[in-house]
Amino acid sequence: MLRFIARRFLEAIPVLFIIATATFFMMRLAPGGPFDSEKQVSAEVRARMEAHYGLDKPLFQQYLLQMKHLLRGNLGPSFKYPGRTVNEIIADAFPVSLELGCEALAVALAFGLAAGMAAALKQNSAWDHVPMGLAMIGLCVPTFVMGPLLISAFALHLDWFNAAGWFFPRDRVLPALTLGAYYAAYIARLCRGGFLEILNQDYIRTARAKGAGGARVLFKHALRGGILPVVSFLGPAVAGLLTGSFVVETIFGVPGLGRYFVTAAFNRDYFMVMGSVLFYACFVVVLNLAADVVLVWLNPKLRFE
Amino acid sequence: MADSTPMAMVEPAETGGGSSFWQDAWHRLWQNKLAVFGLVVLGVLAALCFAAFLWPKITGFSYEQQNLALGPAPPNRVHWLGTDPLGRDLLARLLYGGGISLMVGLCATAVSLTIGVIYGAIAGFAGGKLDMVLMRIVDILYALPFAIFVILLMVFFGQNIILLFVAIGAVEWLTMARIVRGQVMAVKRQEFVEAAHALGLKEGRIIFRHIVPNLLGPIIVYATLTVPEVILLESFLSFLGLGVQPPHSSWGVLIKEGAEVMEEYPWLLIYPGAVMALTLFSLNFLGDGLRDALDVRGSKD
Amino acid sequence: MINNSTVGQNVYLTILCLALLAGGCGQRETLAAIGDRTQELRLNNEGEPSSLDPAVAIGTIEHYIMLSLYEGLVAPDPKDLSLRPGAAENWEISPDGKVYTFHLRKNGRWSNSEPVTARDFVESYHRMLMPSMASQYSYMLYPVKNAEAFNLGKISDFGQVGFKALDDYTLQVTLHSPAPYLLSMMIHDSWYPVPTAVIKKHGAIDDRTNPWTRPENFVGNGPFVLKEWRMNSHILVERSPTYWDAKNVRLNKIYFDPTESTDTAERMFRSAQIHSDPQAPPSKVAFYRKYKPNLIKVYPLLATYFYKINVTRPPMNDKRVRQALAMAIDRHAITETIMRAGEEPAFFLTPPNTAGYTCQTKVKEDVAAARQLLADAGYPDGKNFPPVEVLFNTLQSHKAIAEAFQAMWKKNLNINVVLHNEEWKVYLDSMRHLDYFMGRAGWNGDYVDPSTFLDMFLTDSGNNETGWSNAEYDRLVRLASNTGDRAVRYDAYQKAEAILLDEMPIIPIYFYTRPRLIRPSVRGWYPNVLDQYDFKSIYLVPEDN
Amino acid sequence: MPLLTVENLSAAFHTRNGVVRAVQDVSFQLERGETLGIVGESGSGKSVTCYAILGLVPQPPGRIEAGRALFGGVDLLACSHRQLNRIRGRRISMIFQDAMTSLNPFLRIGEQLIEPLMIHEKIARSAATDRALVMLDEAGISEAEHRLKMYPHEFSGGMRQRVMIAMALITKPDLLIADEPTTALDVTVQAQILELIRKMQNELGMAVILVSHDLGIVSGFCNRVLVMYAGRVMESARTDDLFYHTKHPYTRGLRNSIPALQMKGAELHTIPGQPPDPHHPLPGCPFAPRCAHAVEYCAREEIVMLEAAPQHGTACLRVQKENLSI
Repeated sequence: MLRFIARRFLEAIPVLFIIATATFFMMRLAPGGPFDSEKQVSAEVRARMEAHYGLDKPLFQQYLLQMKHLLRGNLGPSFKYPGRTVNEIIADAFPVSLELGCEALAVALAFGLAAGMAAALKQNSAWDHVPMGLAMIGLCVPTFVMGPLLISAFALHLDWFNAAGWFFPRDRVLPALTLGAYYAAYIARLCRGGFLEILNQDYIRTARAKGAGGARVLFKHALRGGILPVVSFLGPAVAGLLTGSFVVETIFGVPGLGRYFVTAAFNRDYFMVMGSVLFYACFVVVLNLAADVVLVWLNPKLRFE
Repeated sequence: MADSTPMAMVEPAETGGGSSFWQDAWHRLWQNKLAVFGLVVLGVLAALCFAAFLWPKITGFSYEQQNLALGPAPPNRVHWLGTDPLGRDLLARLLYGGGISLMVGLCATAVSLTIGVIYGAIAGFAGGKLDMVLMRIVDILYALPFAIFVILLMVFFGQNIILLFVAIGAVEWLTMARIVRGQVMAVKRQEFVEAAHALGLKEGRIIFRHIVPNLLGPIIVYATLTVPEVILLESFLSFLGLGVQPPHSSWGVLIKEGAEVMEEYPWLLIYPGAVMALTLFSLNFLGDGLRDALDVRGSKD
Repeated sequence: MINNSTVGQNVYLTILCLALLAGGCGQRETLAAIGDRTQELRLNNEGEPSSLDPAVAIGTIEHYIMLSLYEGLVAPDPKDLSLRPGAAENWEISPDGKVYTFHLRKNGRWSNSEPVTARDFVESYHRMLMPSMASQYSYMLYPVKNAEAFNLGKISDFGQVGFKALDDYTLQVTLHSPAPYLLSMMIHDSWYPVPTAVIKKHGAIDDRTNPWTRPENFVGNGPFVLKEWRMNSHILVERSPTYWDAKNVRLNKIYFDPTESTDTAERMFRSAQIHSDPQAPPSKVAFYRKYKPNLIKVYPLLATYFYKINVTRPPMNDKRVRQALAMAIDRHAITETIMRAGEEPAFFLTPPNTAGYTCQTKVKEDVAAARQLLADAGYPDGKNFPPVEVLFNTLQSHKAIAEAFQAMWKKNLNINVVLHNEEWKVYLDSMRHLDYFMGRAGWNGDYVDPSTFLDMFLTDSGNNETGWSNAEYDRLVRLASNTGDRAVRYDAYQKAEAILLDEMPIIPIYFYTRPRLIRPSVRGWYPNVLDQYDFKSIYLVPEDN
Repeated sequence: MPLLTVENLSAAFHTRNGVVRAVQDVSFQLERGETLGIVGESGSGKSVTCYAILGLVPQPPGRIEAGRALFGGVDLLACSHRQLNRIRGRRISMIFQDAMTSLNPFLRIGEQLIEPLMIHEKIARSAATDRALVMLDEAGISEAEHRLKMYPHEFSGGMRQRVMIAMALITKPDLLIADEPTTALDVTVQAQILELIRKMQNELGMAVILVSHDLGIVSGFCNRVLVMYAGRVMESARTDDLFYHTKHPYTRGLRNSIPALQMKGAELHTIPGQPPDPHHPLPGCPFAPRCAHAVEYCAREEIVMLEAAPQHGTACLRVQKENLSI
């Protein structure tokens, strides 16, 4: 298994390299530059700012230069926030997103798995229809509606929480619920499907014949097979969760990393885009690897290959 | 495999083709009341949207006819679902926008589904180097900045409805491919696949006649999950300038705009949201029904 | 970097709070109410500042914070924007209007207790104008003799530039020609002094990324001093004990909240987490004005919303087409049914009564005349009118206005225009490269003078973006900016703006207003067209009940 | 008192396409140590009968419509889940036809093997493992210690069935229900597995219900045989009586289909026709359409089990009415 993981990390090198290269050229091809604003700066000032950041060099030279910096782990300065490096901004914002992501993930897994398993066990009963109906609603209520609705109810009317901000532990609740709700719904659906598949298997009958109770059947015999689709989904989903969500961070004023994935691109903050994309890519690589490891661990028929 | 289970289990390969299989499936689908309900609702919605497309004045108002003096009016006898801040009839806009949303939702989902299933099935089945390369490509596509990708699409190809599908298809199939691959890897070790190998069947046949039908459950679940995602994604693309252009509309855009004024003019969010929820529920019922009808391994309910 | 135990702890606490969800938490004292007691102002500032260095910062977000951190030579009176002494106690202007002599306060102090001297000002302006600094607003100093030449690298001896420290407390500024609006320009960020000695301690003086504005390094001469700066979370400034007028500063702290989303900010305001939010969401303005009039103040800004027309592209190259388009729209319908925040329809470019200047020429709204003009241009009843596009950056209100115009032009002129939205930077790029027919634009005056609007359409102005060029217009505007005689200036501006409104490279639409949400506990705050705060005069009084 | 008494068991499946009466009015008794065979073709209801006893009929769609199954004074069909779980796997064990799908592919053999012990006897994991080793050894699996760590897919078909048997018997049950234990195996392995079951039966003194479609296997193994067709019991008798004093035409058909009993070179005997469509039951004797002896009232009158000789029941109307000799 260690060899498998080591090999996957080796494979990640070309992956990250291709991502960095593609991102570099995509950014430079996109119209508009980091120093465009509604009030035009003079050509001289623009030229000098570009020189300051080395944007006046030939494109390929810039590319080589940036690759050199990236190899050293130096993501470069931010154009939008002069005086801050991309490394610094990520180091600042990521812990916040990580925390919110973990909380949202906990919400999503707790609600999603419970609802999905209950629905599968008691198929076509109220235990199935009610959570699944809620899940369907959760799926068609987008985050930008869910967030304001929760704030309206729990912050503005009931006054249990602040309407936005990220200062006190209680400020975590609504963003975590909002962010987790969609994933909870998704997981519930996948989980139900997965468990239905497994609960019809012969070996579940064997377990029952052995006198195993409901909980034992569910957790010991069905769980591993039933959550396979959830695990496949969780790889990229967790990468998205932990690196933050633009919408949730905007609605709740969370100083996380997610906003940069969108604003950096809109600001044409080249180095920030590169930094955030690579950071996210590392997450995707690691979490997809983790998902694959878990898949193999869950399913002994798969060998690390 | 119990001999006495009333509907005997049959290997998928044996019934995978042939008209009787499809007739049976259709028959089973037709027996499922919820699935029929879903089908009917979707059909009616699609017909209404299509009619609104052909005759924009079907509701008495066109989607672009403004009444600035009226402004945002709550539902009333003239405007059944009320009007937006420009005094445009919401029902007309919903129906007219439904065309594009349904098309995007269903077609883009179908496209990403097809790509995702084929791609994931090949990767999962082939394993080894090919699988490695294919899945690393997925990793790469996951990480690239989507907004920039869309902007570049428009810069190079102009504004074009086809691009909408390209842009959506480019992202939506990735997760599908991963899920399918995971399932294929699990299923391909099962004995019936090994038996198919032993029979000397071609690999392509094994994948698509033996393995894929076994993945119907997760695939259909995922497909129904993708539709609302795609419909909402379209509003993001509209933000970037791809997607529908004003004064045209789409459900995604209506919901996004409705969300901004949900406290002042709640009907502008509620009705588009309700229509989308209705679509989603119908799709879901239909999806479940389809899965059961096509599921060759027997009863699920 | 990542404190795992904190993350774990917070996850745990959150679960606890989730459990509390069922039980409820009861009434709490709001942050605004706490602030009222402790003189801590909480203000939404609409975004994360890019920098707090006056030579680097470019926008209003940065400006509002810097207002509290620095003090320029002169300061605007918040009631009417008239100028009063700032770091300079008084000043003299030579009879020819070219030499300004500022006498600095003897008790001016930086927050590190060093005195604020005339040399500090000279070095700050030197830094501002260094080509290597690449400061975007260096042009605000261009009225000063040789400032432009130095900034563009044509001369390298700063001694030739018109800034001179006559002694520690006397600063002399020499202009190349009289500029009666110089003092009003001086309230701009680019005229703030910076602690050059401190800056050098933290890196190169002309390094844009110099970390001297971090809270731990920061030194300023304003009434407040930077204490905390957490990106996208908050900026906290505290009363500066070294400020010369510290005893008259009543606020203890100001929290600047970087909430960009107007909806989020409004919710924070509604739940009394903040004292003021500068921009109520458009859809809520009418509701506040009707039901909560004591929580909203709507006042005009020095800003105009208009469409630019690319005059190089047919059919927009025909003046009659441009006039027809400008005459066939109903501006009142836009302000009254779409914007609804008390905006005034604009029939000319410069907002009325800008430093006493109001344009006398007006765009007429006349559908019959518009149809005639269009017919004269070869498109009777809109026949054969080619499809033209309206370009706007993606925003709900831009879209609504464009949709309304689209319908009006269809109805009044029987022409079809296509609407096209683009992401912000793409839109800027299209505008800059004249890759558009008609494009939405907005302009905020930097200072209170017609020049800040009318300079825009000089042939060589970077902000022209219409391809329009008129020699007589250029001559009139140049004439106006080089004379000290107000009557001559305003007469020239009247003539220039009349040309602009006849040639119609732009369609004025409305003058912006500021729908500010503000709690009644905030006292000593006054609305003004530049929306300047005077943090020295603001104080808080707990609300009754 | 008999070990197990099943009375008037009826079970049905409510499906989309209608109600299927899978088992109707089945009754039998089983003494301690006795071996009962249940024989019938696919769909005859023999497996459902066994599942019903252990509460393994999936509900819904299945439903136990009537009947009792008394085991040690407990009605297995009516008792609580908790009670049922105390009996299943401890006093009644079951092995299934397809050992591959019946073993959990996600769990190690050892884990599954000791599970009945962990559930029913409060013993330490190590003690349970020791018992599992002994059991595997007895089930004829060598290198047991090594095997415990393996997964089902690493075993051959026969080995898996041995594991199933070891797993079923590890708690020394009073009754083993073997549902077609050898159908998926090749002939030599079949014999070994049956031998193993017999050996274990002798050691533990348990009763066995052997379900099979192969009358030959059943007759070589069982004391008594129950013949089922279309969800009903057709004939029930001691093995010898069943063979030598057959009292139902269907049993006779089955007997004649046993290849080993037929002359070499003779054409293989089969019963003409197809079993009835379970969705559309016909009135009268379900076997009537295929029966060479059927007369008019066979397709009309309801059948019931009656004793035609001591301890020998038949459902054939003609045997009952006319004492027809088959």
